[in-house]
Amino acid sequence: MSRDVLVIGGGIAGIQASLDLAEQGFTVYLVERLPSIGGKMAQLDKTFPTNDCSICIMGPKLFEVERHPNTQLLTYTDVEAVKGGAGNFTVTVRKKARYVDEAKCTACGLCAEKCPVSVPDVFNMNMDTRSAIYKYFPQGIPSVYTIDDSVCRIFKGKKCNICAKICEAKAVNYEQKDAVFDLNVGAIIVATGFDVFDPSDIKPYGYGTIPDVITAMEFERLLNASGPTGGHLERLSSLNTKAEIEQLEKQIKHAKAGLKRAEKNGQNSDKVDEVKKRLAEMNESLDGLKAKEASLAELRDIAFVQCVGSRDLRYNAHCCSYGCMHSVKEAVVATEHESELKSTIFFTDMRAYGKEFHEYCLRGGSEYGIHFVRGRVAEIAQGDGGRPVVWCEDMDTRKVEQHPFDLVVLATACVPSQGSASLATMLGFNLDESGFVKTDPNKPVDTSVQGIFVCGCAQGPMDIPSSVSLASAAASMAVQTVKALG
Amino acid sequence: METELRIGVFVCHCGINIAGVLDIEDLCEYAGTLPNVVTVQPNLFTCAETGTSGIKNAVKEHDLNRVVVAACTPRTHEPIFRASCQEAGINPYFFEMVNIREHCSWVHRHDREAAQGKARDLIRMAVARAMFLEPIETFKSKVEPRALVIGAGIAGMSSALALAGEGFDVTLLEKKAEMGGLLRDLHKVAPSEVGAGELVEQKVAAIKQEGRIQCFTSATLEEVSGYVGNYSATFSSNGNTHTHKVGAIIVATGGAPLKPMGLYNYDGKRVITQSELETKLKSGKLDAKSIVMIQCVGARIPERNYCSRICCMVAIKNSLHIKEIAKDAKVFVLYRDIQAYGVENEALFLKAKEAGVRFIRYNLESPPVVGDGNVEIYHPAMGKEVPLPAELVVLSTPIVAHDDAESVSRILKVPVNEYRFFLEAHAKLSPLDFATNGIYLCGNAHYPATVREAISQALGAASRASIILSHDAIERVGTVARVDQELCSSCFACVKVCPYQVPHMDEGGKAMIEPMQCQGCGICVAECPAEAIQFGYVSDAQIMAACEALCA
Amino acid sequence: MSIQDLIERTKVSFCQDCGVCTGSCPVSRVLPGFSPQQMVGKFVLSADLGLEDEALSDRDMWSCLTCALCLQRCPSKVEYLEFVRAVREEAFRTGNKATFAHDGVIETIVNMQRGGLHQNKTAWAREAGQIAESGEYYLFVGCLPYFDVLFRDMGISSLGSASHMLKMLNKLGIEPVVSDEERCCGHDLLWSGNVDVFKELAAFNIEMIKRCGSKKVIFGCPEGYVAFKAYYPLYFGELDFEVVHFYDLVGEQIKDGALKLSRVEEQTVTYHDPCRLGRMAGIYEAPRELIAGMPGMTLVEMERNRENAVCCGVSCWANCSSYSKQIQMDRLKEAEATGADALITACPKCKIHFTCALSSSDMKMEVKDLTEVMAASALEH
Amino acid sequence: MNNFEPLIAVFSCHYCSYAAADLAGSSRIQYPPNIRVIKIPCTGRVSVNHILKALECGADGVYVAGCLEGTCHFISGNFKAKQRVQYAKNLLSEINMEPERVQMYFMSAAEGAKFANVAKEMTETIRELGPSPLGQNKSE
Amino acid sequence: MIVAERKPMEEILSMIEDANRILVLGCRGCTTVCCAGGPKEVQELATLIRMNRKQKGTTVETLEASNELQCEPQSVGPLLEKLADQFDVILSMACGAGVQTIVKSFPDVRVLPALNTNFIGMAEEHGVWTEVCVACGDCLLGRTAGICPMTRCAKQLLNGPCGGSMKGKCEISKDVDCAWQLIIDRLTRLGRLEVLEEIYPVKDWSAGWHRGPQKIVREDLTS
Repeated sequence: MSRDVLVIGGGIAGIQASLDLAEQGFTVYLVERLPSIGGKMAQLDKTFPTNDCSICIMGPKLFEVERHPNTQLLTYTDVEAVKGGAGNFTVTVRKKARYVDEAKCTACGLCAEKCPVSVPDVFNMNMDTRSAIYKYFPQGIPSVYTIDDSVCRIFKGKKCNICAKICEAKAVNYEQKDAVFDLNVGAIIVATGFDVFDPSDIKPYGYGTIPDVITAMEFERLLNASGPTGGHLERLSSLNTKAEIEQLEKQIKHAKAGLKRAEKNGQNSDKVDEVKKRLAEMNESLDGLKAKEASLAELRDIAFVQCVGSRDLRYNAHCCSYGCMHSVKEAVVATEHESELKSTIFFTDMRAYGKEFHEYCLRGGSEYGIHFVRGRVAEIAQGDGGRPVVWCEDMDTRKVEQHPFDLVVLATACVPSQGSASLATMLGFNLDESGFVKTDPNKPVDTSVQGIFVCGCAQGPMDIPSSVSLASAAASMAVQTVKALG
Repeated sequence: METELRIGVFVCHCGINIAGVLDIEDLCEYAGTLPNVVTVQPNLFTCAETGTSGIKNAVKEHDLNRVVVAACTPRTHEPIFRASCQEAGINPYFFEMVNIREHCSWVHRHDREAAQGKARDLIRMAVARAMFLEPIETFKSKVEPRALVIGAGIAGMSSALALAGEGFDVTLLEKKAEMGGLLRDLHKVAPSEVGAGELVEQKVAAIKQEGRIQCFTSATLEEVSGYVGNYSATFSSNGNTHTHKVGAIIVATGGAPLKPMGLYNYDGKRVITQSELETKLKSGKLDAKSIVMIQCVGARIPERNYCSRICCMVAIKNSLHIKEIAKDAKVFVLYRDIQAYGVENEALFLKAKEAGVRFIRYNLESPPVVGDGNVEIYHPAMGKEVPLPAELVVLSTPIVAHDDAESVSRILKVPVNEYRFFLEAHAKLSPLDFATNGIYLCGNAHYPATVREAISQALGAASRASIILSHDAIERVGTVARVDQELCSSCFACVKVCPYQVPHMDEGGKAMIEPMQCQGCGICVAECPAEAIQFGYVSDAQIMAACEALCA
Repeated sequence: MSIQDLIERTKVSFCQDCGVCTGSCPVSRVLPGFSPQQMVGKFVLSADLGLEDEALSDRDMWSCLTCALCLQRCPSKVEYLEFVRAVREEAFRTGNKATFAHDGVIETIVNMQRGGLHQNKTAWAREAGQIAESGEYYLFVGCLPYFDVLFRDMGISSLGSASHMLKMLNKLGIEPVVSDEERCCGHDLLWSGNVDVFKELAAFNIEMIKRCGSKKVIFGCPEGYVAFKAYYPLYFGELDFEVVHFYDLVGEQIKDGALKLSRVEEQTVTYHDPCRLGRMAGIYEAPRELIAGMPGMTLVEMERNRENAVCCGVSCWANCSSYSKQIQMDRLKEAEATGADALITACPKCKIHFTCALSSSDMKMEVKDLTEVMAASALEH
Repeated sequence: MNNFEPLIAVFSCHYCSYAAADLAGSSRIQYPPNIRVIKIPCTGRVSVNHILKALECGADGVYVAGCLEGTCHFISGNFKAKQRVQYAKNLLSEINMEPERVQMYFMSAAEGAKFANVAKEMTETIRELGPSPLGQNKSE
Repeated sequence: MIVAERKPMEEILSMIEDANRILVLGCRGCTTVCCAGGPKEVQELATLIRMNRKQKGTTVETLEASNELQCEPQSVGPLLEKLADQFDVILSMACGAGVQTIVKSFPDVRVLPALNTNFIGMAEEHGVWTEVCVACGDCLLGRTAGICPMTRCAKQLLNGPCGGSMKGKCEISKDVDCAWQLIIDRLTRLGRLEVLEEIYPVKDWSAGWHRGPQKIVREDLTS
C-alpha cells in the first residue's frame, strides 16, 4: 500500500498535477522521457490571449517542482512495466544514462561549446543544431547536460573525450549505466501530452518540398528570442541559403589556406591550378547564393492555414481546439516583431470559444490588421522564385483565389503522443476513437482503470488553462484514491 | 545594541567559467579591503559540498553575521546558500549574492579588464548592501480545515464532494431552495446521454450521505472577513444567520442562459430558447416537424462580444434528440462558426450531420429573419434568401453572469470582468485561482462551461483549496511590506496602488497590510509619500547603499 | 433510390462548407460560378425543401469533369464522384442530359453497339501480331479503332497504341484473345447518366469474355480498366476473370527480366497522370517506373503530379468548351515549364485532348502515348 | 570624449529582465561591460529617489528593466515603474540634465538577446551624451 | 485637505543660490497626503539640490526632515530647534501656513517656501486632486445639494445657471461641468428641487478672504 503518486509526463499538466499533490504533502514521482521537463509549452513563444511569454510564466513552475521537497524528478526516464492496482501499484522505470552526473554538472555549457558533433536540434524543430552533449533547452530543468549516445563519437567507437577532459566539475562519465528500479505508488496520473501532426502526408500542401511552408510549432521557434534566429523573423528559405553561404565560405577559406600552403611548399603547378579552379567555382556559386539571398525580399506576407490534418476524416476527425487561437496569436506576435507585416488566416470555423478569445480575434483584426479569410486552403503551389502560393475559395465571396505569400504556417493537428498506445496497453486503460485516453464525460479525469487518472492533452486536445484545470482535477482524484486505499 | 558587522565573502571560480575570464585572486584581495569584511575565500565550486561546508565553517570560525557569495545567478543558487547560512546559525536573509558569471564572465569574455572592474564593482555593491540586510522570519497562521463552497450547481456540488472525499469539512451554500442549479431544467447531458436530472439527483444523494458536507439552501452570503486559511463567512439561510470559520472558499455561483427579449420574435411559444426546448424534450411535448435553430443570439455581437462556448454543442445535442424522437423532422441549425472543439464535440457534430441535421452558415451582416411559419435565411450556395419551414424556432442564447456576481465579488473582494464573469489570477496558469490567496473559482461563474468542463474545474478548484486545507498552519516567509503606523499619514496611496487590494485602513485610521496576503512586490513601498512602509527584504537603505557603492 | 437516400449515401451533408473542393477544382478555377460545394449545397437544400425537380435540372452537374480531385481532398470524405454519377443517373431519367462534343458522334457509336452491329475490330490485330480466339488472356481494345478513324486527321493513331500493346504481349509469349464481338465498356454512358445502356453493354462484355474462356483481361485504356474493375462488380457482383492493367503486367515482366527496354533517343519527358488511372485506380508509380526504366529517358515531374495531377479538361466527350481548352493549355504550360520535350500520358483520351489543344497553339511540346513510347524501347532489337 | 566608458545602473526585476540577463549569459551573448545590475523583486519597487540616488552617486545613466507590458508578474509593477521613470526624466529636465540618462525598458525572460541589445543601446546613448556632470568621469 | 505642488526647480534654486547649508523640511500633514511635501518629496528635493550644486562643481549641505504638522508650532521638536540655527535656509515643503509657522518659530533664520499652496481639494483618484472649496466662510452646501457653486461655478453664481451652460457643460471649457447643472440634477434625484424656490438672504461675502485676515477665537479653549 502506498500514498505516493506517480505522474507520467513533465509538461505543464504533469507539473501542475505534481505541484498540487506535493503541496498537499504527498510524495510525487514525476517521470519525463526527455532530458528536461517543460513539454510543449516550453517550446511556445507566447500564449494567447494575454500574449504572456510562455517560458517566463512557466519557468518559475519548473523551478518550483524541482525544488519541492515532496517531488522527485525522474527525467530522461521511461516507464517500463506496471503491476498491481489502485492503492498499490508497482511501477518499473528505467532512468536512462545521461553519461553526466546530475549532482556534479553545473550546466556551465563548456562541454557543448567544445563538442565536435553537430546534429539537428529537436527542441528548435530541427531548424538549428546542437551538439552531442546538450541541454534540451536553455531554461531546462534539471539544469544539467546529457550525452546523446546515438550521435556521440565515443559511443560510435570513435576517438574523442573532449567533454570529459574539459569538464572541471568532473561530471562526464561515459561508463554510466541505465538505472532500472521500482516505484511503489497508490495512484498514477497520465499526463503524456500530445504530438504535432506531420503535415507531409498532405501532399497538396507541399510541406517538405516548398521550403517556406512550415508548421505552427516551427514558426513558434522562429518567433522565439532563444530560437534559431534569435527571434528575428526570417523565412526558412533565406535561413537555408544563409547556412549554405556560411558553409561555402568556410570551404573557401579552407581552400585558400590550402592554396597558400601549396604555393609556399612549391607543389607542382597542376595541383595548384586545380585548387585555383575549384576555388573559382566555389566563388562563383557563392556569388550565386548571395544574389539569391539578396533577391529574397523582406518577410512581409504570412499565411496561416487552419485545420491541417484536423477536422479531416482522412487524417483526424477531431478539432485541435487551440489551432485558431494559436494562429491568431502567432499573427499578432509576428506583427509585434515587424509592424509592416501582413497576416492572413485561412480558417474553416473560427473557434475562439474561450474567455477573451473572441475579443482577441477582433482585436487581431482591428489593431494588428490580420486578414481573416473563411475557407480552407485547397493547395499550396510554388510560384515565382519558389514563393508559396495559396489556393482557396473565399467562402464569403465564393470566389476561388490564389495569393502568393512569403511564408505559410500550417496549424497542424493535435495527435496522441507517440507512446500513448503502448502506455495504454501497459497500464490497461482504454483509448477513444482518436487515440486519446478515454474518459467518462461526467468523470473527466478517470481512466477505465481505477487509480489511474489522466490530464492535459493526453485526454484530448485542449489549451493550457484547460490542461492546468484538469491537472488539478487529476490531483484531487489521486488524493481521494490514496486517502481511501493507499 | 549594535552588533559589529562581520562579513564573509566567498568567490567562486565555477571551474573556468568565471576564473577563465576573471582574476579570482585579485577579486578576493579587493573584497578583503572592503569595510566590515573579515574573511574572503575562493572556491572552485561554491555550490559543491566543499563550498557550502566552507561557508558554514567560516561562519563559525570568523563569527560571521553576513555572507556574500560572488558566483552565478541567485535565481538558481540563492536557495542553496541561504540554506547554508541557516544551517550555520545565521538568518538566511543575511545573505547577498553577486552574479559574476551570467552577468559578467560569460558576457564580457573579450574585455577582461573591464570585466574585472565590473566584478569588483558588483562585489563592492553587494557588500555595501549586505550591511543593511535585515533578518526575515517566517510566520505561521492557523488553518481552519473547512471550505466554503458558494453555489450548489454541478460545479459546486462536485467541488464539495471532492473536498469531502479528500477529508475536509464543507459548507455548501445554494441560493435556491434546492441544489442542482442549471441542470435542474435540462433534458440530457451530452455526450454521456445521462439525464440531467438524474445526474443532479446522484450528486444530491451523495452530498446528503456525506457527513462532512453541510448544505444550506435559500442561502445568501452576507459578509466575509479574514484571509487565507482563516476566513469568517456570515450567511443567512431560511431566515437564520450563520457564521462559519473556513480556510478556503470556492466560488461556483454559475450563470444563466440569456432570455432573448426582443430578439428574433422571441415569445416563449413558437420562438423559444434552447433551455425551453429541453424542458419540452424532457416532458415529451415536442411535436413540431420542422425546427430551425439560430446560433449566437445575443452573443458575439458588439454589445456582448464574447462567444459563450457551449451553445453550439447544446444545439447539436438537442437536434440529435429531436431526430431520435422523430427521424423525419427537419432540423436546420443556422450558425456563424460551429464551436465543436476537441474529440467528443466534433464527433457529436458529425453524428448530427449523419442523422440528417442540416447546418447552414449565416453572416452577422445578413442574419436570419423569423417569419410566420418559416425562417428566411440567405443561403450561400443558392445565392439568395430562402425560406426554411419552421414550426418551431429555437434560439441559442449565451450563458450570462448572474446578477449576484457583483455582490459576491464585493463581499469577497475578488474581481469580475466586463461581462461580470469572475476574473482568475492568471488566464493561463492559474485558471482556478483568484489573485487573492485562498479563494478559487470554477464552472459558469468563471466562463460558460460544458458539464465535463464544469466538473473538471470543480475537481481542480477542490485540489487548489486542499493545498491550503491540508496544512495545520500556513507558513509564510516575511518578505512582505509592513506599515509603520506611527509614520502613516493615512493618504490611501498604498490602498490605491496595490495590485492585490491588500492594504486597508484599520480602525485607528492608519494603513495596515496583512502579511498573509501581501505578495511582496514593493509597489506600495515605493509609492508611500510618508515613507511609512517598510520592506526589509529589499529596503530603501539597501538600494541606496548599492547606489552609493556604484563608484569606488 | 430517393433523393434523400442519395444524399445520405454519398455523405454530401457532411460538407463542412470549407471550400477545399472548389479551391481544388480545375473547372472552378476557369469557370467562375462553378463549385462542387455549391452544387452539393444547392442540391441538398432543394431536396430538403421538396424541390427535387429543381435539384435535378441543375446544369452544373454536367460541368463536372469527374476528375476526383475534390473527392481526394475533401476533409469530410464527401463522395463527390458517386454523387455526380448518381445525380446524373437521376437527371438523365428526367431528361436533363449532357451536351456532347463532336456532335455526339461518339455517343452515337456507343449506342449503336447495343444492337447486333457487326464490327471488324480484329483486322488491325491480325496485321500487327498473333491473336487467339480463346485463351487465358483477353486484350480489351475498347474504342481505339473508332478513335483511330475519328482523330486520324489530327495525326493521332490510336490503333498504333493497340498494335504495339499486342506486339509486346506477343514478345512475352502471350497471344491474347481480341474479339470482334467486344462492345464498348460503357464508361462514358455510366458517367452521362445512361446507366441502363451501360448495364446492357457490360452484361454483354462479361458474357462474351466468359465465352472466350479468358481469366485475365488486359487493358491499356484507364477508363475501360476502371469501368471493369470498379463498376462492373457494382452491378454484376464479383467477376470470374481478373482485370489487369497492361503497365502492371509489363512492369512485372520487366522486373523478371522477361522483357528488356533498350536505349532510346536521349530526351527529357514529363508524365501526366490520367484521372482514371491515377486517383481512381491508384496507379501512379507503374508508368513512372516504365519511363524511368528506358535508358536515355529522363523523367521530370510537373508541379501537380500524382494525387495532385489535373484533369485533361474533358470527360466522356461531354461539355468540351473554352474552359476545357484553358485547363489543357495550363497543363501544357506546366509541362513546358519542366523543360521536358514531351508530355507522356497513359490514356488515349488525354492524348487526344492535349493534341487538340496543342494544335491551336505554337507550343513546341509533343504529346505521346506511353505504350507507343515504350514500344520503341521494347520492340527495337 | 567619445571613448569614455559610461557607468550605468540597471534596476532589474527578478521575474523577467534579470532572467533575460541570465539567459544572455548562458547564451554567451556579449555586451558592453558598462552596466551594473541591482536586482529588485519587481520594477514597481523602484522609486524616483532610487533613480536620483544612482545618478547623484555617479552613474552616467540609469535604466529600469521590467517585464513586457501587460505581463508583469505583479500585475502592474512595470506600469508604475514606467510612470516613475517618466517623472524622473521630468525632474532631470528641471535641473538641466539630459532626461535621456534615465530610461525604461521592457523585456521578457526569454529575451536574452534583447537584454544585451538594451545594454548596448543604453551604453551608446550615454556615450553620445557624454559623462554625467555628477559622475566620476567628468574631469577626464 | 490643502493641496499644493512643488515650485519649479528653477525658482527654488534661485531662491537658495547663496545658501550652503539647507534644511529641507517636510510636513506629514496635508502636503504628504497630496504628495507634494512629505518625506519622499523632501528626499527628492534635497537630492535634486545636491545634484544641481554638484553639476556646478560646488557643494551644499542638506538635511532632510519632516515634522508632524508644520502649521502647529508645537510640532517643532527640540531636535529641530537645536539644528535649525545651523542652517542658512530652511526650505519648507508645507503649505503657506506651515511656512509661516516656521518663520514664527525661527525669527533669525531665512525660511523659504518650496511649494505653491494651490487650493482646498479632494483626491479624485490616486494622483488627481480637484478644488472643491474656496473657504468663503459662509457655507452654502446645505442648499446646493452638497455641490459648491462658489468653487465650481466660474461666475460664482448662487441662483442658477447662466446662459453659458450648454448640455451640462460650462462655457469656459467643454471639460468643465456646469455646477448648476450638477446641483439641479442632484436635487432632482433627491426629490428636493423645491429648495431652489426658497428665498435666502444675501450671502455674507465678508466672511471670506476678501475682507482681510481672519481669526477665530474659542474662548473655552484659550488659556
